[in-house]
Amino acid sequence: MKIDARHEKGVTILEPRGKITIGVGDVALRNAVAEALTAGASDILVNLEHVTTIDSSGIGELVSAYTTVTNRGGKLKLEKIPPKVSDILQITQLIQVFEIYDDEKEAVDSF
Amino acid sequence: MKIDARHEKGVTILEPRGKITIGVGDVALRNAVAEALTAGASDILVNLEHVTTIDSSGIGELVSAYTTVTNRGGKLKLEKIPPKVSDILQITQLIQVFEIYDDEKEAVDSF
Amino acid sequence: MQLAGEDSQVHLAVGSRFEDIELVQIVIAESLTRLRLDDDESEDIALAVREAVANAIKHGNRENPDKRVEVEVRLDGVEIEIRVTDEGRGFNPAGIRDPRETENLLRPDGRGILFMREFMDDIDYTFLDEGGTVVTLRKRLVSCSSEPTKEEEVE
Amino acid sequence: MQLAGEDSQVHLAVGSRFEDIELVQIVIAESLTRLRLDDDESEDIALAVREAVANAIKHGNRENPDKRVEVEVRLDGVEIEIRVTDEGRGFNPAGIRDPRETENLLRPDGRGILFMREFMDDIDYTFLDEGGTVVTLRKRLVSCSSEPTKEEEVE
Ligand SMILES: Nc1ncnc2c1ncn2[C@@H]1O[C@H](COP(=O)(O)OP(=O)(O)O)[C@@H](O)[C@H]1O
Ligand SMILES: Nc1ncnc2c1ncn2[C@@H]1O[C@H](COP(=O)(O)OP(=O)(O)O)[C@@H](O)[C@H]1O
Repeated sequence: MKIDARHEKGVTILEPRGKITIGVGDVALRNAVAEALTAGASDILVNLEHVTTIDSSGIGELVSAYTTVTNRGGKLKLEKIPPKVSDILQITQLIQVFEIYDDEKEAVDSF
Repeated sequence: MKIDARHEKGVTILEPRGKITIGVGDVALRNAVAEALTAGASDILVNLEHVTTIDSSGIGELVSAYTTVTNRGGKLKLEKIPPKVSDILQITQLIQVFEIYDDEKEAVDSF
Repeated sequence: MQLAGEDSQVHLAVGSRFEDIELVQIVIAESLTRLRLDDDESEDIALAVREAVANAIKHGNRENPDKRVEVEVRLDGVEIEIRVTDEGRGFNPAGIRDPRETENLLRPDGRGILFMREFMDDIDYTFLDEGGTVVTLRKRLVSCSSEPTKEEEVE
Repeated sequence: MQLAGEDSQVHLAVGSRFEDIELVQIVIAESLTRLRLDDDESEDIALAVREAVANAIKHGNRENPDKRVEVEVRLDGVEIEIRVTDEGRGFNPAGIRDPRETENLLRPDGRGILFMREFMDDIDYTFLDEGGTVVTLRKRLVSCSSEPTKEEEVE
């Protein structure tokens, strides 16, 4: 699990790669979000394009990140979710919670 | 396990790839040698360059092939043996049995 | 309906560290490879097993590395059954809250059992008298044919 | 000399088909990955286990797929011990001929135990009263340090 961060018009884009799963990827995601917040980010876009597996712990970390960012007055949105992640967001009904984009420009402009 | 066969100056060169191990690769090697003999080959050079693993069954098949070819008046030699195969031929003292070459031209000319 | 040639049982016991989940995943993946399931079906099974083993480690064995998690995989031509056993004190499945209820949506946890239910046909909990929880996951296999096709036989 | 953080035990039981050897190999490889052994050391161990499991399937269980082969892997910071158990009737290890003798050199078989001996530090046979052969393979690990280096800790 490796998470790249880049910036686009004031939005911090986090790009996890590989597995966001219990014990490894979930912690990495938490740390990446915490780091972004410490660096002053308030608008965060998580690109899930390169995520191969996500489990309930990984989904839990996404939810926690969402809550943390929202409570601080920022926004956390998702982009480019693979079909399996989409299924999981449907199943968990988190599809109602997250704003999700396919197009990055559109996503960035929405903040 | 996949075995290519080619011909060079009357010598049949067999090139197993992958594992020559019990239940799969050993059978493939036996079949490839049998096919070469049926096709009239008498001089066979086995290129071990692309063999990743060989176990005692695989070594056993090499020995059987050697015996079969020799009994029919042909020759079976080896070329390009990886370090691990070399260790194993030392350990088993089969290094005394097989003629082994690094250079293919030299190997082919030796028949 | 069991075809002798396809029957297979694998039993694996590991410690209770999260890295042990990866070992289980690898064994599951290798076992499923033989069945030639489509990727989607294999992924679903692997994910359900991941959740079951994570719960066994986290809630059952409370991450005590000396406690064991056992995983049994039974395959026949038509169904896969995976049993995951821990050494914990169990819980009341009826007491589990639905993570899809509005008031639970923003909780970070509580979705593992939902995943198992959704990705398998059937899940079932048993609590052992001597202590320990067994969760049994079952799935009928649609994409794997129980008999090889002509083409495969030739191969 | 056991370091708690490095202790690990894995137990695997499979059927008696040659393809089950690959499952064992995958579990061994994954277990060894955690130890960061050098490739050569890992290959040696994997090859010895391959021979032990092949013998269990071939000679012990006579390829009866309903008979089980059990593989136990015990790791501590300094040694790996692998035990392979079959359900067969055993044999007399003292009666095994040396495959390196001139008269045996051209035999196609009889080299598995030699491989185990050469690639491990120590191998040992036990025959169970209730039937079954256990071969225990041991190797002291040289390339893996039992404590992470400074650099690894930082990672
Ligand atoms: N093997 C188990 N042993 C004990 N309790 C368990 C076990 N599996 C699940 N539970 C209980 O069920 C609850 C819900 O589990 P789950 O849906 O997987 O979500 P989570 O693990 O995120 O809490 C857990 O919080 C735990 O209390
Ligand atoms: N697990 C076992 N159960 C019964 N007999 C065994 C077992 N392992 C080895 N043997 C006996 O020892 C002999 C030598 O084994 P080995 O050196 O591995 O060579 P190979 O398997 O090629 O014969 C075998 O032929 C068999 O008679």
